[in-house]
Amino acid sequence: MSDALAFTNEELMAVEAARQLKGGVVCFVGIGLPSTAANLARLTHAPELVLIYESGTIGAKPTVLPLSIGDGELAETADAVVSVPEIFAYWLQGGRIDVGFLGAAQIDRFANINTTVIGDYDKPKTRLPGAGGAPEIALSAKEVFIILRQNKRAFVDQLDFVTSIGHGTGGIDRARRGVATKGPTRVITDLGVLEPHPETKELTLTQLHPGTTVDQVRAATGWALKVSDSLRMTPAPDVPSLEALRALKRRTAAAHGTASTAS
Amino acid sequence: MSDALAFTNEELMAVEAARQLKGGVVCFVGIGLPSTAANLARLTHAPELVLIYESGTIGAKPTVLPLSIGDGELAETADAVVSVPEIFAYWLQGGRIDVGFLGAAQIDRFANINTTVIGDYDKPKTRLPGAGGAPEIALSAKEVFIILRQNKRAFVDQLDFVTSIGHGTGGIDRARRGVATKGPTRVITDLGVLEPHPETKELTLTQLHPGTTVDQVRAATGWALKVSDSLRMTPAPDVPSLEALRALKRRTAAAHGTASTAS
Amino acid sequence: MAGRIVALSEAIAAHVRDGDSVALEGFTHLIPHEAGHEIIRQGRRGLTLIRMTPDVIYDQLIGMGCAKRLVFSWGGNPGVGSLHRFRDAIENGWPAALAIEEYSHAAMAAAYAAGAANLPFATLRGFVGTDLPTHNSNVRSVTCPFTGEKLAAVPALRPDVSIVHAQQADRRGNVLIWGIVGVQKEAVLAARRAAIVTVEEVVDELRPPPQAVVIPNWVIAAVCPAPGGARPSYAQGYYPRDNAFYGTWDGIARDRIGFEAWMKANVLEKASVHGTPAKPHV
Amino acid sequence: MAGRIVALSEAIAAHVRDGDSVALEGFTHLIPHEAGHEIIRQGRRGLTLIRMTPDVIYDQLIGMGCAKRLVFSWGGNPGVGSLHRFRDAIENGWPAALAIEEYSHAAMAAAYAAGAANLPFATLRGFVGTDLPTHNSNVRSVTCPFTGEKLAAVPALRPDVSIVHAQQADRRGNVLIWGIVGVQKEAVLAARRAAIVTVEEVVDELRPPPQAVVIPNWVIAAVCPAPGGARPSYAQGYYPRDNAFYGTWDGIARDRIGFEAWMKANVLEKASVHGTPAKPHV
Repeated sequence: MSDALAFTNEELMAVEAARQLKGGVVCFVGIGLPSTAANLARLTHAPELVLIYESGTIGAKPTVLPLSIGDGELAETADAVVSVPEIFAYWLQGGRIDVGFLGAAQIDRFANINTTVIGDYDKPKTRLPGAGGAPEIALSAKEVFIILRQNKRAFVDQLDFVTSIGHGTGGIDRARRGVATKGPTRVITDLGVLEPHPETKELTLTQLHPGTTVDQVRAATGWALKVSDSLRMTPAPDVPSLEALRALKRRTAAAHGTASTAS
Repeated sequence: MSDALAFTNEELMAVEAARQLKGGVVCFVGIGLPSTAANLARLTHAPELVLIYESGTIGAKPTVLPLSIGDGELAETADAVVSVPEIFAYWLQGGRIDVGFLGAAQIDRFANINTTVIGDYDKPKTRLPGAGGAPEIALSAKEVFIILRQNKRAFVDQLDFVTSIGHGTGGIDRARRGVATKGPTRVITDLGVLEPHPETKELTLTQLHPGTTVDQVRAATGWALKVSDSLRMTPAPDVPSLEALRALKRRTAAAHGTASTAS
Repeated sequence: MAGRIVALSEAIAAHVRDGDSVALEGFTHLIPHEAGHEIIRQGRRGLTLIRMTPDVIYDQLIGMGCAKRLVFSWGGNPGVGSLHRFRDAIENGWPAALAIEEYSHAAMAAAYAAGAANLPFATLRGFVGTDLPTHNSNVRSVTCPFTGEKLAAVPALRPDVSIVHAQQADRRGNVLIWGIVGVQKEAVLAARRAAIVTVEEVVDELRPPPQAVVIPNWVIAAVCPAPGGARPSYAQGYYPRDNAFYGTWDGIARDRIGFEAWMKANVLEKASVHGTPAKPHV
Repeated sequence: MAGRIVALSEAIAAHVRDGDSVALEGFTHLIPHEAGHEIIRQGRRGLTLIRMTPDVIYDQLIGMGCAKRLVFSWGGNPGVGSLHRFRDAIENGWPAALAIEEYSHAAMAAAYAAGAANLPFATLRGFVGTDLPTHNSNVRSVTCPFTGEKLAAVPALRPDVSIVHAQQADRRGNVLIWGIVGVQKEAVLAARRAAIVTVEEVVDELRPPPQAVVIPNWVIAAVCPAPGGARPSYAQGYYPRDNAFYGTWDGIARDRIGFEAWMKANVLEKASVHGTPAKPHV
């Protein structure tokens, strides 16, 4: 790890996720980690990135991270504000979203997601918030990026509940169900990046963050994790990105009068 | 006929139609005769009348009669302007319209309407403009008023085409088709007023304009017209209404730079 | 009667009945907190509460025992975490069992739109591969009569009463909402019996800013002045979101006794006064 | 490429092909006349023309032989009477036979909304008791999976190309429409291949007035300056409706030879110039 500018894996995760969002892409953004990464991309290499929040803001350009999906600054800086029924019908289902950017509580080897419940649905161990926009983002966005911290509670062999489909049971299952979009193409964590195998669609470690070992990633995964033959090393965050991320977090904390919980 | 202020049957028709629109009623207004009557009502006894045009203007308060269903003054004076899909889905189909006010090219004894074609559909004698908003106004407005000039070309024994349902084949036919609204409750013409019989739903002459005879009305009707036992005489237009109507037409002609064709 | 300007306490007394289905909408922005508090103060019971994003105000309604059923698509404390009263009701049945009917946002938004349009159901491309239909028999399907494609169908939402908060009404009761407009217009139009709108202020004339929503008075049963009535949510042009309170709520709601004490002091013992409603927190 | 500002002649040449389905929308207001004239000048043939209210511009397109099929819900000269070229095509097959696919306004509006939402069909309470379904096999039904109610269904409208006229675009090609907004946003979003927007002017910054519609540049293939491009229709804030011309058109269109002479002089022999398009009438 370079000492020029030390960074945390948390920061690396945000920078690496931001790197994947190219200029001009239309991104439907979940709150929290996806929103951090997407705004970082917009504030650095991808000023033309179009951010859409499910609250109905199209082309939002917040200067601080929103704490809720409907913060006032999203509307104030948007190119257009539409109703919630319209954002889901005309814009998401309408097929206009290039990248749906999701977080998750649990994920399985086929990138199916659970944000609903831990334990039994009717007698839950932990009740999570639920679906929100995710089930249809997972279907209608042309592709899906997922960002979450990697550990065995999150990366599980068997989901307690499938909230949003990834690659279903793998292989061509998604297409077999009549879904034409690509689904999850990339899972970015604080340890590395996982991508679905081209054929089996099983998530495979394709990229390792500096300072992390494959064994550490395996230990944080609830199934026997496959590792790509051509495993790459994630480049360290470039200095401008890291500085932009830290400035964004500082502005956010100052504006919200609290340490940001949204990242 | 009083000589205090002479009037034409055309004027009487407009004033009589306006009289039926009470304050606070929400009226979905067709262009032409319905629009003339509805605006006259709004400008005289019913200032609280809510006029909705299918162009998406809610609570329009034009000072001159619109020539088209989407004149600029409708938007400028409206309480709200919405899209055309919304006006039909949320406002008409939503069940918010008290009175749908329609014109017609042909009408039959059960107040079914043709505005589509004279002669055969595929080899028409005269091609008329078509349905517009009428088929669903006829279904979703709580009741329907119809206004048209009475003659044998218009009041026919058999429609060439049913564009919009009135009472169908009469009796409970409308309800039998699953339609819960009242349908046409009143047909106002330049000769009198016809109302559906409470049971058979056949249009019956219930009101005769001054200076007109029952025989004249019969001669202008393409079926054996029934006449109510309690036939009333239409009151002559009151002077303020007549003056308001003439002023409205003068303003309209001056504004549009042409004799109004919309009445 | 339509659009009549009345005190909030009157409007809730007149329109919200025990056992009703009630939707309080507002997507992060303009959440009708004060109206929710008035429902709590008036002690309504057995409500079916409908809301896309049940958050603090629904945590309060549930914790105070007003609800028997919740229809929703995302239940949490935005930016903070769980709703402890909601979880206590679901996980432990306290203070009463809470049945849930769970959708996705896309489905609920479409269901409100269908309700506003007086259709019995909404169609969407949705729910493929999720377990939600297993637990919600109201997620069904419909087949396109042209392509044969099978799509998801959900019943239209038709709350007995819908309640939203807006920035302004004019003296005739026409309502103006700007900023994030959410699903409020649809909720108002989908109401089967009555729509109630609380407002920051009543003004002589509405001057809609860009991309605002205007709702005419004749589709609204009651307009109720309630300045600050969205706090701790925000009202664009009036006051910002009280982000700190959402964090504070996490601590208050974590504990049954602390919760009840807070509600007593900050909601039950504050009467809503027409024009100067109680502020439940500062 | 999205939202690129180009000359109208270029946009039509690039996007509108023989045999396409093309929707020119604008509900009385902002009718894209100049774009229609450019299609005529470029001699497109075999078009399926889609429009809720075919009026003068479609009379011209039909009379000049561009169309083989018309999808519509009300065809007339508003406030005047018949469209003579439309009638001549339907009644006498001149200059070419014209197939028609006829709906009601409610159905077409719902079909555009379904197209924008990428649904294959639209559902409405409609068509009960009318003869329209007898002549249009695309008016079908769908059964509510909750109530068993039978409702009308029509296929979504997905034109190959949609064309609308707007008051303004900014230099990035974002579009602003105000006044009566009609079905324009839905038409743009329903386009399968390209949406073209002609505008009164390109401005540095859009300042949306109340109840305006903003369409972001990335759903638009081409933005084309066309000042006066809606005449004889109107553009709120720019120029009024030329009511007299609609009356005049009745006389021009009544007669095939007079019609052709007028089109030659006023459309064919006027080239569209980027920024200073021909005015086909004065």
